[in-house]
Amino acid sequence: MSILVDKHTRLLVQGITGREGAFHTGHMVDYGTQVVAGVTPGKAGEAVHGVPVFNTVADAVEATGANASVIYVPARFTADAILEAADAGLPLIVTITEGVPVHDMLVVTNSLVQRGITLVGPNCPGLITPGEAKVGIIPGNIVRPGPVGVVSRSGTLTYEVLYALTERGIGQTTAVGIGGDPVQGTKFVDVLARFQADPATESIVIIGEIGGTDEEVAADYIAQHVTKPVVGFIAGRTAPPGKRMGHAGAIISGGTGTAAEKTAAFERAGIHVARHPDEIAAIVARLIGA
Amino acid sequence: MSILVDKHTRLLVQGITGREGAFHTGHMVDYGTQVVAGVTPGKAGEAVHGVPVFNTVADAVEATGANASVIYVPARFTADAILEAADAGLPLIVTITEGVPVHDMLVVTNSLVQRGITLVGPNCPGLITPGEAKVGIIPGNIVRPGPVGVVSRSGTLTYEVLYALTERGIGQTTAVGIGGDPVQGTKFVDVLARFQADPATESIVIIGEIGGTDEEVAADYIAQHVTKPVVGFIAGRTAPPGKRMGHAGAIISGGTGTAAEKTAAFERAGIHVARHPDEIAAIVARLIGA
Amino acid sequence: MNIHEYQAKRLFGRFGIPVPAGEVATTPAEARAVAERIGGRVVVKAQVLTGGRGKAGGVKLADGPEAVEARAREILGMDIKGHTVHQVLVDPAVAIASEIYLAAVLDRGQRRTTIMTSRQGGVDIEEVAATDPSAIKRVTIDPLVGLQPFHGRRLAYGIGLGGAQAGQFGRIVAQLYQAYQSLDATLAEINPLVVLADGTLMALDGKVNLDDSALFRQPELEALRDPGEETEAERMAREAGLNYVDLDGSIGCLVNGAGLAMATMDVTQLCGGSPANFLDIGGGAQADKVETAMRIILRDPRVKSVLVNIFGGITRGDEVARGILAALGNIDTDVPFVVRIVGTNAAEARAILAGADMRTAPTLYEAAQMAVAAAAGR
Amino acid sequence: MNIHEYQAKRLFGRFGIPVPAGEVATTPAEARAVAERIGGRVVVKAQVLTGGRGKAGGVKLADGPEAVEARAREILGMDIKGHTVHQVLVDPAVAIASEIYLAAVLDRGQRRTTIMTSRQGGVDIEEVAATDPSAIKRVTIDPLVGLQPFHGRRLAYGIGLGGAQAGQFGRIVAQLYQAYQSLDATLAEINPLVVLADGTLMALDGKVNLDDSALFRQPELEALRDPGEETEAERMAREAGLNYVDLDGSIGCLVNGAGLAMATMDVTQLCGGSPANFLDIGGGAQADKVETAMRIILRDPRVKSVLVNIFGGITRGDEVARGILAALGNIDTDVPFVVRIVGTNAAEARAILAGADMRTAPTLYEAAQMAVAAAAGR
Repeated sequence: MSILVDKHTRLLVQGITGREGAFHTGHMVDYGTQVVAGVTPGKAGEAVHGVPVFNTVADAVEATGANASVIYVPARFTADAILEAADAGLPLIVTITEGVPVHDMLVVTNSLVQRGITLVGPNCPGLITPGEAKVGIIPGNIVRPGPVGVVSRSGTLTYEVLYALTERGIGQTTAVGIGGDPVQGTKFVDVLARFQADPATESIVIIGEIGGTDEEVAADYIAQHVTKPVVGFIAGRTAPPGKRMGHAGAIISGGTGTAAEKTAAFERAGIHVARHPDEIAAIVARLIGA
Repeated sequence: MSILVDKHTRLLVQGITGREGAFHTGHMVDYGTQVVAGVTPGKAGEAVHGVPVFNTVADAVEATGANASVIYVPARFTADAILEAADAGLPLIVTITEGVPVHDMLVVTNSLVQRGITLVGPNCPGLITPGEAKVGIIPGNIVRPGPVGVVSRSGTLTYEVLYALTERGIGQTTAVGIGGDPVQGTKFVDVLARFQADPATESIVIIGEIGGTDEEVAADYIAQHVTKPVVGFIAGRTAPPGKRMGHAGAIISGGTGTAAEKTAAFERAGIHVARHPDEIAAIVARLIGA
Repeated sequence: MNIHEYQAKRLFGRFGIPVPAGEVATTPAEARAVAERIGGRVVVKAQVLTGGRGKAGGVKLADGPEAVEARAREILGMDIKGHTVHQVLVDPAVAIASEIYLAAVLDRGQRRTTIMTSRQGGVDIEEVAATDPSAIKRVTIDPLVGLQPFHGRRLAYGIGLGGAQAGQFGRIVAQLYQAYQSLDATLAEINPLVVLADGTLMALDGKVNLDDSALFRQPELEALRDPGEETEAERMAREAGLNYVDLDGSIGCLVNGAGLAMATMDVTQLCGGSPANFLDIGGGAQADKVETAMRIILRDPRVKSVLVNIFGGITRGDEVARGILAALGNIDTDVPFVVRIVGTNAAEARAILAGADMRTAPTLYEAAQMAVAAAAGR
Repeated sequence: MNIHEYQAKRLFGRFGIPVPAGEVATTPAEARAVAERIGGRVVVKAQVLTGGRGKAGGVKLADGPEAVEARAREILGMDIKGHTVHQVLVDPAVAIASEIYLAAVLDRGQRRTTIMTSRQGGVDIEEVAATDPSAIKRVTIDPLVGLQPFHGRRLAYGIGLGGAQAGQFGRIVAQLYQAYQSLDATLAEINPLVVLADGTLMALDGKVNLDDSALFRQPELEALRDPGEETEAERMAREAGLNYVDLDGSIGCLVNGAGLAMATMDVTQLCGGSPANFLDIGGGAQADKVETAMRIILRDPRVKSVLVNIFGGITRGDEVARGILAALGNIDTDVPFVVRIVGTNAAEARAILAGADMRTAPTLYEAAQMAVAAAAGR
């Protein structure tokens, strides 16, 4: 079992002929993901790693029955790409692109939420269901099937945790990078609800960072709705206020969004908080007796 | 029983200190409607027919627990008034005002539909549940409680039918004027679904007119979902194409929206179609054995 | 409100859509002057608010000032489907490779805007819809999100455009939607949008329907109203705040409420007559409005009888009856009136009118029969 | 990106918000000239991108050109919380009846914009929120529908305004939201919005945070960036496309990925050290980027050791290791490096780096301990 994507996912790649899109399409295909179509306006008829290219998402969906999209187009075209995917009826849209304007995302996320469409990202590594489907850029060689659900605002920090889990022989149901932007399509609670409902997920790893209050909201949610053991980590304890730490959303502003607040909220919710990333896999191993 | 409004409705009047608002507030109060609050910006503290006036809908709702609003403000302020009522959490908003720009209503209706808020109108006479509540301008003295649900795009033509039914001793559950504009908050099918679900409604009268295709959509809906006898009438058989017949929505354009098409759709759906308005009450009387 | 082709194209041009550099003329001499300024071959186009002017001979090519003046003389004053041509548009003639249809139109049922396009431009879209519906490509615009670039791409690729042409088409789609929104239009149509010899696109004809309810915030557009396209009766009614439409029958109709007014016309026809007009006097008794309404009806010499149909609601029937009598007191006419008042205080109303020697009837159907009979006797 | 008060007010003014007719000066003489042009009593305000300048003596009233020049001389060059004052704003002084707080701010959690106001202007809103939360009135704007007039009314009546003042306040709310939207801001704040003696409102101070991700479509705003507010290292990093933030510790950090970079800083502190910087080199090996990153770190004399923490994902660890070695070949330094590479081909990477006489560690925790120890020894 898994959440959001699996071996039945019929994936479409928007921006497939671009450098990033083509590169990661190769990796997704190699991983065994069913990549059924790509879209680049004006390039219909071409193929990338054997995947046929269409001019529009609507054409691609009509021809291939795609049911999810992953987006690698440049930031200034991303809102349009997401809305095109939504308009074509795709229920899952994963947006890797970093640097999408916040006001674009305000419109896009509100519209998609109202239509019941799941958007993951932007500015995220995507998601992977080990052994079934890789949608985005999470390395396929650092995961394996197993009982742990992983959700994170980070990229490489998540890879580290996945790698450490896998090294210990602990696999994952699905790993979801929700992205480091201030306005995200999918929040921690959306993923936590799915992991809680997924019978194959036995425990959950949640990796937060400074900025915003989504970790606090997630902690409340976990306290009330999640019965599975949860291991957490918050990055940015040493980050100064008012400075953007790489991710557009990783900023302490007006005295809120600090790692201390978030860690305290995690602890109050009964989450097993790791002091440093190396501890995460060890705590998981202890909890699930692996 | 009834639909949408009844004796528990706690009504708020937007534009209560205006000429129309004050006049009809008097009639609504006299009818026995629970008119709990009025709103006119800058006139908080005043009273109209004993109804306290507030500056904002939010203030009025907080102070009085109003759960429906009727709007009499001028057309250029109507979209703002509807959105204010929606923002204050009112689940039913009835807009009497005529002449609201179509592009305003495109935004307003789409937003309200997504939020699950019922908007009746604009450019409508409102609705009345005989003996319980009158919300709008339908005369209270031409209705009586009984088993017939009435829905119409017209005003006085509906009054005629209500009057004729009442004269024959046939009462009504609720009468709803959905209004004559091209973009409406509530469509025929929305009201038909409620009448079908209302156990007290034994038969339904539907009064359409030229323009648009809502009568055809209603006919399809009736054929598929409505088991109660329906009597219908379409106004505008003699209307020329391309001319607006009073109502902004009553126009035959591009060869569609004709009375002939609509009447045919009604007949195909098994609706008892009256040749002229005087026949409507007679057919209802025959159908329900009154 | 509809506006003329030349007005529509001028507005489109303001939003960046390429349009011909033509000008409007009201006399053959003016048309000649425009043609001299433009130079080369031109097209002279009748400006009337109706379709089918091409078939009616209202659009003609002309080469040289003499020819332009002659063609303009032929077209000006022409009657096209009841509309007299008062203006011609003189546009430079262009070499057309192919014609596209493109329009933004209000979709009432979906509460959205639909943008439609087809490679079969230059003909009515209804005709294409009837004969080759698959040739029409559509996108639906969510008013809460607005037009996006992908809408333009879907339409462009959908009708087989590509490359730079698809790009220009997408920009024109965006500009047309922008115009449609900004102008409070319910229809903004380019037909044809032509492909020129060099592959670029140009709007050769334009049609815009404006939302009457939004004219209060579009004062510049209100000024585009063509008074020549309105009958004198329609103008009087508009200025008095009455809803009135001229028809060509013999039974004048005076009614309160638009739906009831249509129903009154319909019953008139059902009884063998034909309505002379649609007229909704609106709510309330308002003797002055009733009087204006009567004057408008009676100035039509074809009117042989008048059918007054009033529903007394919150306004009492007797008040309405007194309003009618007061109005009639100021008008000198021998056209017979049939008055039917129902609703609140209808009996009192009938008594008042009976005393004034007016025919009254208890039902609309009976009233219509009486009005038709009265007209037939004249 | 943050901009200065004078820039924010200039932008606000463009959207119709009333602002003082002041000007910015970089020298005492310029300040005097501005004051002479304005006439009367003025206020001289330090322009620095930090709060609390009033308490630090960075805002002074002055009457007459002599006094203005003197005050400007005092303020220019002043250090306020680590920011040097390079510019002063000279504004006409106004008689203030009361002060209001007003701001449009991104609400990340709700994915909406909140507009907040309070009668307790002139102080930090966080302070009001802590001491008297009921004094703050809020409305939430649906980005799909936008600000409506009722939002302004709710806020105006909510803080007790009425009449013409409520009307002006509502217009300013609309103008502020318009500015916030048009400028791609995540915060647009007026504090204080003052009530003048005649009852009208004026924005006396302004603060705007701009969305860095939207600067590509706001070229005019990009030009407002104050180079004086950036350290040399931060400028170099920005130009090289690196995410870098100056800190004041002694352990340089070079990491791929923002979350991992923060975690690396945190572990450094956990091990008793203190990070000298945040630095995310992004994805891929890119030897040139690694080299620039190293140069930026090493130009800080406080740096006593460097902790390199790389996760090899799709990019192989051995490639990253070679990139690091290549970069180090071009840099002359004796600062000790501790390198920890994990993930794909990490073993090969460690072998490569071991051959180059670099300390390596298998875990982040151990690497941080080694880096802290290495720094302590210098």
